[in-house]
Amino acid sequence: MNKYLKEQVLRSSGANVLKCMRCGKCSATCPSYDEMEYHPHQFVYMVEKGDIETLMKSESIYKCLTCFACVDRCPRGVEPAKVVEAVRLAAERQQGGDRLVPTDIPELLDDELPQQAIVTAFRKYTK
Amino acid sequence: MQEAMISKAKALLADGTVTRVIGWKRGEFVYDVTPAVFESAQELDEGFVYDDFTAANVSKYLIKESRKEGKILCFLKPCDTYSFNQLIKEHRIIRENVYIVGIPSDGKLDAEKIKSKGITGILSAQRDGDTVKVETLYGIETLPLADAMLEKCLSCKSKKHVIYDELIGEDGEVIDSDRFDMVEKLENMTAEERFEFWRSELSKCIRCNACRNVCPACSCEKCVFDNPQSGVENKAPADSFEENMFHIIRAFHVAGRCTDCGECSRVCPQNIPLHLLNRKFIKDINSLYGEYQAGEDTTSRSPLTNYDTEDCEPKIVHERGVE
Amino acid sequence: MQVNDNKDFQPTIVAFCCNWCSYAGADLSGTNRLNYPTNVKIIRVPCSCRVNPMFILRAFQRGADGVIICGCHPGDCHYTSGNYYARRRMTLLFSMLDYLGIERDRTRVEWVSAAEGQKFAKTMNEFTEAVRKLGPNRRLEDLRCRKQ
Amino acid sequence: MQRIGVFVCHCGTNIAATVDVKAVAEALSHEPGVVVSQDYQYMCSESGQNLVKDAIKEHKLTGIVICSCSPRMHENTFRKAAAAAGLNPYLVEIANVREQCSWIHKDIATATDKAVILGKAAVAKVHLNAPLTSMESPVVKRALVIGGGIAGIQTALDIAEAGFDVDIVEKQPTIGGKMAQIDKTFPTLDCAACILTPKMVEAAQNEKIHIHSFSEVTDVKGFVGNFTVTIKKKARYVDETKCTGCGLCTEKCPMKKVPNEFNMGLDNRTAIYIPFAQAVPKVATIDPNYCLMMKTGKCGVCSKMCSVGAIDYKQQDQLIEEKYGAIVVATGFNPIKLDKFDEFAYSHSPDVVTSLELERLMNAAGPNGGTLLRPSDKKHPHTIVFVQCVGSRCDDEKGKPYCSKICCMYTAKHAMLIREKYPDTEVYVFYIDVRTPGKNFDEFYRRAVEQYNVHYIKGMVGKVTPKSDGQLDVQASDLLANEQLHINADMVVLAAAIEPDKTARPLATMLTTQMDTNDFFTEAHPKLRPVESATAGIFLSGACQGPKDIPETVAQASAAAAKAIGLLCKNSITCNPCVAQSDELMCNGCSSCEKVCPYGAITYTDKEFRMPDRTTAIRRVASVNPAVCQGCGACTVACPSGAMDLKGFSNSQIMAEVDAICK
Repeated sequence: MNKYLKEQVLRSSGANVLKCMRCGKCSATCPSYDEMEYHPHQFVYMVEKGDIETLMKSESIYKCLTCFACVDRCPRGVEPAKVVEAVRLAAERQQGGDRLVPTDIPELLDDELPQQAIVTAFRKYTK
Repeated sequence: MQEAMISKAKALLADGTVTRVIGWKRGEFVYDVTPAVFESAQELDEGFVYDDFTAANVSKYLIKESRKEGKILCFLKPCDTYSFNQLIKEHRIIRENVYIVGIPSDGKLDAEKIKSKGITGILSAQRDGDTVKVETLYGIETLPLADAMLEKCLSCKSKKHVIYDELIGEDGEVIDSDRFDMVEKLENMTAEERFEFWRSELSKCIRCNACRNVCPACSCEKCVFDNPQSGVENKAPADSFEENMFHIIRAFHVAGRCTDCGECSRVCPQNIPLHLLNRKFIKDINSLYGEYQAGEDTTSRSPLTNYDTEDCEPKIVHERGVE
Repeated sequence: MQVNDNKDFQPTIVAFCCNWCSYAGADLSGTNRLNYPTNVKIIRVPCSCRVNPMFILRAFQRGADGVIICGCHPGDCHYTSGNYYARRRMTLLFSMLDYLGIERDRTRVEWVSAAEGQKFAKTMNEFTEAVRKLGPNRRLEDLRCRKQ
Repeated sequence: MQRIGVFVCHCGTNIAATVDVKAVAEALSHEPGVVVSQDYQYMCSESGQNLVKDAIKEHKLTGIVICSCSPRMHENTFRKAAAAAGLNPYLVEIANVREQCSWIHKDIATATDKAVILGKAAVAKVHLNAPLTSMESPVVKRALVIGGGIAGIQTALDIAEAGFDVDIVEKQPTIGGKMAQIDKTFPTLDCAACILTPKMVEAAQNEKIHIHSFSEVTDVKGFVGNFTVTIKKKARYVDETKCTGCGLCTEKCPMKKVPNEFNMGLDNRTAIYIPFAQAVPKVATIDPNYCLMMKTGKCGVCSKMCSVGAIDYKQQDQLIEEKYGAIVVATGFNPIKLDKFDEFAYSHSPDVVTSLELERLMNAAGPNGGTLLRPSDKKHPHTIVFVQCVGSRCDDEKGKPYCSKICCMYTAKHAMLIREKYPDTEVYVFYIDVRTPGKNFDEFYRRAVEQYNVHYIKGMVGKVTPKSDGQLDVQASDLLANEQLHINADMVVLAAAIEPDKTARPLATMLTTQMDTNDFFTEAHPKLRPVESATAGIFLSGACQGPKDIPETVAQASAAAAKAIGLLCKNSITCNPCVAQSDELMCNGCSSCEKVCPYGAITYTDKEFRMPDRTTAIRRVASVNPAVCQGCGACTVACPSGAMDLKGFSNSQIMAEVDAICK
């Protein structure tokens, strides 16, 4: 239980995890479900418990496509995608937490890859 | 304008549309123009006046006049039509017995204001663009229009007639006025300053009841302040509190019904800015319960006989503004 | 705002309580022996919408130092809508008193249900303390009515 | 000259321990008008009351003040005592020196001071008390039941049983409501029609019950014991008194493509129709939106076929006015519209149905004659997925915040019935929680799992996608296995939330009853008065008050009937005399009071007045109906002239109390 981290995640996400009634519709609707170690409903539950560090270490935070299907479908307006985003931000804000550094980029470039994807990824994977 | 009105009145009297006309006649001085009822073409020719000093709102007189035999013609300025409408809403005026001719108004002059500039012996006043030329016993004086116009006209809220049977001239529009500026200025003072301001103003009150008697909303059959049973009866001022009480209760009783016609301040012999009390209620109502203009129509519910389950709590007063 | 340091000042406080919720709430705080100051005197009215602004001004005139109006919570009015009207009236009246420079902490509206004995006592304690700090009501008092 | 008696109660030590009762009695004896001031151990005891009664007689008292416990406790006791001694009961005032003084204060000196002030306030008030007499208002011995579903039918039957006339107003052409559409009922699995239709027939045959079918309430006036209700009998273009319900017209009607609302639009009916075989009244109705005769003026087949000449294309809506003593609201519920839940493909695929549609699909009188077939291709479904909580327990924007209560049980029922009849069909139920409080309810659900092998999966369905092969891809999460599932289903059944009928809101306004934010009627007390509304004489029956299953609805229906009967049994009701009163001489006729009156107790009349100048004038003045007024006092403050005052809590009385407290 990390109180400080929990507060930070709750504040930056703006989500109220206490509204969750554990129906799992977020996970039911998630296109990245199989890629994820922890699923959207688990994010909500673990943030509520304050178990944030486990989530921050998990690859799951980078698997979320931010498609907002869970936000749209959640019957109670919990907004799980924002919770995932907030945990990812918490991870990236740590020292050396950037997922993508500029020097990685040349290697990733190929003719097929749209520039937009690089820009978006850079926005998403760095602090 | 006066000629057009007289001929309109004569025509309506002649074809039997109306039997009487409520208009204005000259008093002792040129600027004493008071409401009067005319019953014939001759009377109209002799006494009917409509000029830049004709500011009185005749709506309130129609409570009694509309209950008399026969139809009466009235001339209403835009601001007067709001009062008229409000009185219809309150079932005070019998609409069928009144024929309304809407007349335009681009503001009226305030003799008191002119006199306060040291101009005396007024014989007539001519408006000329942004200035007013005042002919006096001692010669001609010119002063800026703003220094001669009634306070209520300077912050006019509407040039639109909300009710009429016919119009003389073009109808105007609702104006985006700055009438709440002074209220806001007071709100931004400290409580101490506000108290001092109001104490100095209200302590001037001599309880002549002019504000009450002219107010179209204060049309009670019997005012609570005249009623020995009400427990607050007081006809003469005994001390500062009773002025507070009188003016607060008066403002509260007309809240949601006051059309902001400004007559209270116009007639106050002590020049107390009474309209600032009414405007405070109007401003609060607008900001807390949505824009509402009393007299705009004859059907809507006034804000104090209405509610919304989501209304703000009274503690909003304690939380906002300057302490 | 002036703060009164006189700890001995005993303000007179008039509480208008609606019969169905707040008066019962006051009774409950009695039943539960929850203390609040003797300064508070309760007047029973059928509904908060019965409270006429004249009563409040009258109280101040006669030397009350604070006036509090208690009613059912919005939506719970015994008469369905009374407290909604009271809410508008009191908001506007308090705003007007504030506009006239009367200390705003001398007036208050609180919704207290029949089950909220605790809240009633707490409210009265807080309100009395707030009024005590303000000191005697001088701005609205009628000097003829001042206590000897 | 007032002669007032003051009686200070010790309440054992409850008051006397912290308040010097003798000092209070002493202090109050000097108040103006007080002729006797006494204290006593227990004022409410018989000897205490006798003390009061004797003093009233001996001193010829004109008013009494009792310093005792809360008026909510013993006001009535002392009022009765005063009345017994010949003093008007409303000349009694209570100073609450126990709950609001002795019990909350510790210091004897200050508590005594406060008790004296409270006593003085009561004395000041009693000076101005006027004798009041309660009015008696007669009770019309007839009840109205709005809504003819199982709740309304049960209430009407019970009221009729007690010997009172009762009218049912039902907006559909037949009574029966939602229960008539249901196939089987939980937890007994008996058929709904088998238990409902006998009750419908009973209602039709009971001579005390009058059914206004295809009718609506359009106006309600009056008050408890004496309501005047306007009922609109909508034109059905068939003379009810002539039609025998033979059904020949419905067979011959050429317009056969009208969506059948009784079968949830799953099949068609004719333009002239009888909703279902056991309809009550069994009378045909013409749907003017589809009838060729009404639309084009060419057809008239039904008129030609009808041997009794019941068809009347020119029939008009008819307004009838009736008086009632009590009104029972039984407007029921509807499943919500699912347009906000596109993820379940309800609007894209005919194979996604609501539970109520499933009832019709499984019903012997339904579109498929009782064989469960997939709506799209009429094939036997092998996999059926049930989704729970669709629109229930949601954010306000998404759906309903409450639990619809009945879905868990009917889904278990559906699952069980399907597994029973078609053992080759796999049934999945996706649930968030299974809620089965109720007699034999959990056992029933367990049977679905244990005996019928229904697959209950904790988790929600996220998405339903129709596939090209005609099946539905159901994407869901299994929270316990922590995996995402994809199920190929033939049908998906959605347990749509239920909501109050749309007609309830305008009806509540007409009845001046309260509703909650979800448009369910609010009961007078959530625990102790569950079937009464806060408005006297209006009772609540069934799902209009909140989600309910059939047994609960019937129980509440009978309870509402009992309350209505209790009212109808009285010849008259006593009204609270503390009501508003208008001083006609001061009234402006401005309608401010009328606008704030929650009961519609204020009316205006034009009256002739002699004016001070000896002329007469006609003025519009308010008058209060004391039988309707409940005495809230909203009007008294709305009135600018102070013409409106409240008896028992008049302006002068309250101001006298204020003065006594502040001085």
